[in-house]
Amino acid sequence: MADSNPTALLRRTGPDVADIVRPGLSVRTETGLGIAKLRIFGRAADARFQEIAGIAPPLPCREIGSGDLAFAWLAPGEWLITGAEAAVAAWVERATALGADDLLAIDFSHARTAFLLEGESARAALAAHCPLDLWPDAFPAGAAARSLLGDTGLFIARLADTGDAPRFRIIVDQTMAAYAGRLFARA
Amino acid sequence: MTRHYSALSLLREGLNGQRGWQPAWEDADPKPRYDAIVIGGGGHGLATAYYLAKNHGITKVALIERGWIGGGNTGRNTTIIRSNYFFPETAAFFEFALKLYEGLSHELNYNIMFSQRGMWMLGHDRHGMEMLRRSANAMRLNGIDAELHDEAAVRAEIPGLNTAARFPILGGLNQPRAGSARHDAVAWGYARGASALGVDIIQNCEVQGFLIEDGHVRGVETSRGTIRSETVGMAVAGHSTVVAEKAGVRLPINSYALQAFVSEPVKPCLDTVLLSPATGTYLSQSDKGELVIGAGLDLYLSYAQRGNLPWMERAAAGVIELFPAFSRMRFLRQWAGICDVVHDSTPIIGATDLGGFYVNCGWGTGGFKAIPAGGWCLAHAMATGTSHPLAAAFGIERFKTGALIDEASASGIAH
Amino acid sequence: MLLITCPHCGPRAEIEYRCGGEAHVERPGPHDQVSDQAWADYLFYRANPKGGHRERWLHVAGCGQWFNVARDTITHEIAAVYPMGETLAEGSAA
Amino acid sequence: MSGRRSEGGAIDRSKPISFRWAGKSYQGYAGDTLASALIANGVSIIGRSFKYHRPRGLIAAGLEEPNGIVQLEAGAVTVPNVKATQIELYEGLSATPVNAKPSVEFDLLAVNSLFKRFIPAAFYYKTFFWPSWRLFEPSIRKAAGLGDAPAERDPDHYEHRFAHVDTLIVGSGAAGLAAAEAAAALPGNERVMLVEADFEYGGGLLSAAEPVEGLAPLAWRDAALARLRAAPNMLLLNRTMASGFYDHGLVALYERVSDHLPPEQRSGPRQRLWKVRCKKVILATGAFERPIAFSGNDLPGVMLASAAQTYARRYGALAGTRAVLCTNNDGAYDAAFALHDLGCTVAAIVDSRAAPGAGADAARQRGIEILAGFVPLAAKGRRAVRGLEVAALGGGVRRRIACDTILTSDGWNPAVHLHSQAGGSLAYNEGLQAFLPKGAPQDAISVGAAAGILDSDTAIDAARAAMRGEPVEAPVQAAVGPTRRFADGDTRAQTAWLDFQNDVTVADVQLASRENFRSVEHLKRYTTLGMASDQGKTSNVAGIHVLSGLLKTPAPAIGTTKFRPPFDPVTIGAFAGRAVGEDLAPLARTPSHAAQVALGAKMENYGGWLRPAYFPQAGESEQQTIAREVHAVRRSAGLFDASTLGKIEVKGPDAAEFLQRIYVGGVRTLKVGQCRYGLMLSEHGIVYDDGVFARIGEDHFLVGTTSGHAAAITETLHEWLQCEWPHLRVLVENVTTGWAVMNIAGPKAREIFAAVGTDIDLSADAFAHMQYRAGTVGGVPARVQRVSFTGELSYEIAVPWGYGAALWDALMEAGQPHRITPFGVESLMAMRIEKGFLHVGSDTDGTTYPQDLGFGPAIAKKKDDFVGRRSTMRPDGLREDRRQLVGLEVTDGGPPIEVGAHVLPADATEARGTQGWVTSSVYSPTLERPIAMALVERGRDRMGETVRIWDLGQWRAARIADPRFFDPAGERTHG
Ligand SMILES: Cc1cc2nc3c(=O)[nH]c(=O)nc-3n(C[C@H](O)[C@H](O)[C@H](O)COP(=O)(O)OP(=O)(O)OC[C@H]3O[C@@H](n4cnc5c(N)ncnc54)[C@H](O)[C@@H]3O)c2cc1C
Ligand SMILES: NC(=O)c1ccc[n+]([C@@H]2O[C@H](COP(=O)([O-])OP(=O)(O)OC[C@H]3O[C@@H](n4cnc5c(N)ncnc54)[C@H](O)[C@@H]3O)[C@@H](O)[C@H]2O)c1
Ligand SMILES: Cc1cc2nc3c(=O)[nH]c(=O)nc-3n(C[C@H](O)[C@H](O)[C@H](O)COP(=O)(O)O)c2cc1C
Ligand SMILES: [Zn+2]
Repeated sequence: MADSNPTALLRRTGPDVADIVRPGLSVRTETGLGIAKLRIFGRAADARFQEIAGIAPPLPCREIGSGDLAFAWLAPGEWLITGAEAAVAAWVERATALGADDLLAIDFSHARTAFLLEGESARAALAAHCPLDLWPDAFPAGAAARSLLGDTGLFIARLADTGDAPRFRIIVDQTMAAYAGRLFARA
Repeated sequence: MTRHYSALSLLREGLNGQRGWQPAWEDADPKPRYDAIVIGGGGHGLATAYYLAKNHGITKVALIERGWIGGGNTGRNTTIIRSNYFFPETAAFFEFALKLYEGLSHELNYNIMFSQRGMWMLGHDRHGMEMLRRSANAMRLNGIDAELHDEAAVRAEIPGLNTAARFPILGGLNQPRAGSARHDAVAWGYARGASALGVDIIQNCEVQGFLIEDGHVRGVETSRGTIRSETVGMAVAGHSTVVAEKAGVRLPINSYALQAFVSEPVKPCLDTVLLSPATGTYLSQSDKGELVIGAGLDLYLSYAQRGNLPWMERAAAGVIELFPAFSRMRFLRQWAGICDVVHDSTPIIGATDLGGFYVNCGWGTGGFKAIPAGGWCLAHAMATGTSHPLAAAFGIERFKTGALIDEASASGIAH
Repeated sequence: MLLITCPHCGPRAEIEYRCGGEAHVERPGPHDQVSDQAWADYLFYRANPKGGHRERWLHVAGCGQWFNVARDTITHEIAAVYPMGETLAEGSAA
Repeated sequence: MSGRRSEGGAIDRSKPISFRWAGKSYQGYAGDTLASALIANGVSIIGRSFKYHRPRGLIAAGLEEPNGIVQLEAGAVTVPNVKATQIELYEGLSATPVNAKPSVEFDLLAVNSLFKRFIPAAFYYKTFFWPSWRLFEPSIRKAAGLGDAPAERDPDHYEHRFAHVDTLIVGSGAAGLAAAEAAAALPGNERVMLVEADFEYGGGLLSAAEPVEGLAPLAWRDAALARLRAAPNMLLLNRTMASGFYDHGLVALYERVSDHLPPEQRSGPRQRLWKVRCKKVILATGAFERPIAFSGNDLPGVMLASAAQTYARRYGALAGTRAVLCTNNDGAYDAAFALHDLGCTVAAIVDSRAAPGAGADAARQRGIEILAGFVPLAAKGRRAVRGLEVAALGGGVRRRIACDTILTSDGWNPAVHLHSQAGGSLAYNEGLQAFLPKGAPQDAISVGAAAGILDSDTAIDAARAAMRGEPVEAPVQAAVGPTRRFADGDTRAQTAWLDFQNDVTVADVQLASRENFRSVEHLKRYTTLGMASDQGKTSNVAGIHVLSGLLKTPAPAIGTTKFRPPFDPVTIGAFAGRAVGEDLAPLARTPSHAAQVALGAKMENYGGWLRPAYFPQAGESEQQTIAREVHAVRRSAGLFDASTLGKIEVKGPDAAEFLQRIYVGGVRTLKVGQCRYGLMLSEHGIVYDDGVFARIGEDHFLVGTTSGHAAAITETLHEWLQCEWPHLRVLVENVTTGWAVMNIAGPKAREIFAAVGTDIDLSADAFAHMQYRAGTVGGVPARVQRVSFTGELSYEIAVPWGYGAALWDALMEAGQPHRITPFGVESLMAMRIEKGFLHVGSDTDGTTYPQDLGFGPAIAKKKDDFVGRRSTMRPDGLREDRRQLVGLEVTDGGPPIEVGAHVLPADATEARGTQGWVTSSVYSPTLERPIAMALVERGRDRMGETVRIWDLGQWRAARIADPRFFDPAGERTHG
């Protein structure tokens, strides 16, 4: 992972998972991707989201882009924010600086590992371990969900296709990155 | 007609074309009144009927079974018999059951094939080994055989076992006298014994209601009419709350489906019963050659005796973790039974708030091994109106006082 | 393996969920005024019906939300799914 | 001689394949099964029966085959109990028979057959228990079982695949293909899947001769397949069996991906388990033919008519040269014709019907004699069929016909297995004498032979109609004639087989009925009828018919036994899929993992994490290592990776109120920047978890949990919030794996910490024990708690996970001058025992209340309710003789007492009863003596009392003591 903090004396390391590139499937770790979560409680959460993010929240099970960032619905009052690490960190800082007691913004960039999966076999590679229906019409570009990847949880979003082939971003807990890597290596 | 079973009688019947055998038990039609009624023709109900007649001389007994005897959990369990219990109350009770099992083939003149090939509880980490030691000591202090072995001994005793696995095996607790028995034979043997002593075994008869007067039971309503008695015992496992509710008695029981599997039969490849706490898998090999494998409970209420796929996957993974070579063997059949689960996994045996109504339930996933003692103690309660000393701690009050006998906790599971 | 429709995420496989047992069980209190029996009822005594049952489920691997389900314990048919904090209207199935 | 004669069929004669059977070499062709190749090579005895070891040949051509059970290959890739009819021939294949020693030709245990009459069904219940079962069991076990379990690690891997379809069609016979085509054309059917267990699509079409919709059967099939392959919404899979129909439309498919290839050509997964969620399922699973029971019907050479037909037409192989067909229906005539076409003599057709149907005329035209109103009585021969004795159904006339092959057909049983698994019920059809599917459970519709429609064109029409939503009508025609029933006591019943694999005869059913095993489920269990690896596909209904005759009860009133998954056996490996080896419950690693391994750590599995137990140096024992590590911490400094500790953020205006309801102790009064020890109970009052929590803002807490417990506690907190206290305004997030935590402990901890560089004031006054500070460490954001599980001056420094490894390195480097020593979990345990600190899970179990640990007074002080409080107040919680956590001093001069040893009173003379047990124990390096903790009855009242300790036969002595063995005042911690 890239070092996002220039003043850091400590060197940053990330999970060591080899990329997989073969016909029909590529699985690469997305270094430098910032990942954060916004939580707001109460019935007015969506309205508050709009105030804070400046955009209407994504519909359930969808992800929308705004500027450099993507906002994905995770649960009522819960969103995942992804984008360049610095941008995500800045966004979290701004949200936190509001000092509001009804929200919690947490940077999960260190806690999670993201993979980009592309290729005609991407769906099959996922279907080996993930119970979601990832068929194109059930899970179109812009869809996002949390589910399982074998024994661990995953977040998955379908990004814009590359050519004819689908492209997915999946995010797992960083302690399970090696496991996820092993699963895909076999797919 | 041949009634007694022996090699000699088989020989004689062989010459006679096997034509002289008596029915193993007689089917009876319900009579209007009995001295005692036992609801449920599983192992516990049948044993209760047998001991009512045998131990207490009460022979005017109706054993009422909704379907066919032995068709409940008694006919669908993984048949593990052990008394490696932790608390003195449970240890004494299950040891009594095991001792009765040791003599049961002779007692009933019916080969129940109690195969005392031992039972191993595996230790997968330091803490697991400490808990096994704690159990081994408790067992021996309760007068029960127990041996604690290290990894090398386990490996030597159980060929093919993979001790250097994801869940490594550091050692194991063996109860040499534990084992397994032919489940059906236990039901049929007790039925035959009870029937010979005069008990009416009434199949295809469902209890649908109770006759109650002055806070005392007076009989039961069944799909085959009213049957009267002042003493009614119930041993219906997963259906305990359903039946007891008809008597106005509430029980702290949840009914969950427990699954089991058998593989195709193969030549002897596993000589003992094995339980691996880390994978939640237990397995043994039956005399016929199948691997008999148990899984966990689907933790949502179920009265459907259906198998479920996730448990099949987990059990398979557990088997391969222990025996990587078994990966190429094949599952032949998958089924489930409805277990009567109580919070502390200790049975409830004894009287209820309804006079004359006694229960035997709460066996959860482990009541096969208890059948002789469960029947013995329910019969005692029904015949004498008092709790048998061995079952004294198994009353329903414990859920109010908090005096639970939590065996699951004794295996180190803190919740 | 059941297929349960999360009110937020839609139909998902059983392995994504955890069942939390009977729904609408009230926690008695305050603690110093609850009888042993009332507490035992709360901890241990459940309807455990053969047939229609209302229970709560957690979408652990999905949205992390609890919700209520009306399910038949014999057929596993799901008659209704409804949010936490609501009760099922009388007369609806299960 | 029998063997391969013809042209045609579905084998490729241009591709010969050599294989080995029972040690001998043979040749077959691509497209053969092992079974068809053996038949083509004239091999008639393929196995020995389970119980009597009678020689047996193949009776079927599909997965219902009960006799042809083989051991495929040897060594690591061996598979026991495979049916020869399911093995696709590949170059170099090698298989051997099972259950026959030394060979199928000469089997020693065949002596059992001589004693047959003494060992009927279930004889073992009646004997072998005098004097003891133990004496007989070993030899019985050896005789039982079929093949040999593999003994080596499986070199293959297996895969899973989830799928979601609109329509799944199971079976690719005429009905399945027609249904699939109709389904693919249905609007809204975006995803249609057709699976076929066989490697060839076509089912019955592969062995049919009659035109199908005017085309030759294979031509019709090829055209249909071509159209299906062209459909964009269609997925076709052969070698894929629907093995189970579960709840809510879930069907399990078992795909054999590479089993059919020569081993050296295999790659990828061996097999794949599909988990398919279906909106609609079409069951076009065909039907199984019923054999006829007559004396000697298990002799090699007796075969199902349809099987002989399949061997002849699909594989061009003849089972014999002179055949007799015994039937009670028209359909089977085609089998005789199939053999006849290949040049086999058909000596006669024995038809139980007085007036056989249209087939009889066709037969006569071929010059085949028809014996109408006749039934088979007994097959003649010892190891092969030599002839057949037949009789008029009513008795009287008998005839003996010379033959080497007997084809039998007693009608057909629709394959209702999956329908039944789906929850469907069955209706008995008198015309077919069989059970048919009733209704469409889970929207699963049976079509074709599976619905009792045995004629292709009708099946096709009905399948298409079903896809239009029209009901599938069961046929009403009286399709089968009578079957001869055995009188109770007829000695021929003893050699009339029903269940071939389990050696169950008609006489066994009679015996069971005599002994009152009359429920069909009792019959199954008593005789084992239908329990073999074919699960009674050929025997169940036949058995029911026998019972029906005996009890004079109609078959529908007897009913069937329960159908269960899998439809046909499925490998354990396929079910496990990827969940093997390190991918079973994958372990998490800490940030310093690589550094720790490099330092020689002994890594062990602690609750889902791979962590160091300790860091042995060359020649050190475990105890020596622990002593060295403990000394280092107590004398200078040690480093411990504590990243596994759970960290949960709890934020919101009601955060303090919420935690006040969760923790045993008070929360509200805690000041910002302060930490407190917290104990959590389950609602049952049982000690559930503990940890330090910090107030990091007025409305913001950081809750610490034990390692491996963070997810569960987070889930519990959510449950309370969502289900019980939804009005509380609180947010909960598990951030455990976002923060690496390095614990630097020991008198030099402060100096080393400072050397790494931090903007936090570390002076004792500014940052006291049990305080929390946020700042930077090494230039990165940090959260630091001054807490101690070792009893020394100690900081837990949390930095974003990615910096964890570097922080470890930095602390190690900064600690060089002080000889900083990394320590492991076991050394930490030693130190906390010296301090008498509780370790939940070791010193507690599922029976431990907080008062047992000395929290009684704290609880008494707290006014508010908290989770589990009420449970601790029940009479059992108030018992005076509860087991309480105390220290133990070893007084016998021996080594440490083992954890798990039990505590008995000082005056105990025999090893009976217990007063508690040892929960933690160690040789204290600091105190240089063994110490322990224990849960002991009334322990706190018995300080100083001597007790006896019992451990696996050994007696030890100890004294009950205050568990705070070392630095009881905690001066070092505060330093
Ligand atoms: C898969 C599985 C594996 C198991 N493994 C083991 C094991 O290895 N070791 C072990 O010790 N235990 C095991 N058990 C538990 C054990 O099988 C049961 O605890 C035990 O068989 C219970 O016996 P029972 O006589 O109480 O109940 P059952 O055998 O279930 O008998 C109860 C009977 O009551 C009848 N009944 C119900 N309602 C009525 C009514 N209204 N009227 C009349 N009759 C009624 C039922 O039809 C049934 O026949 C296992 C259970 C399962 C399901
Ligand atoms: N002689 C008769 O009277 C008679 C008897 C039975 C069938 N038939 C035939 O019945 C036909 C009707 O065709 P049909 O399609 O109903 O039956 P079919 O027997 O032609 O096809 C059934 C197919 O389903 C497959 N199958 C079965 N269970 C499966 C499972 N669980 N998973 C995957 N595949 C599975 C089988 O391998 C087979 O290929 C006609 O072609 C006719 O020839 C005739
Ligand atoms: C110990 C044991 C061994 C079994 N062995 C076999 C077996 O060899 N073959 C078989 O078909 N079923 C076997 N079964 C399963 C039964 O066929 C049956 O599925 C089970 O008793 C549940 O009954 P049900 O399926 O009729 O509901 C076995 C069951 C048990 C309990
Ligand atoms: Zn959801």
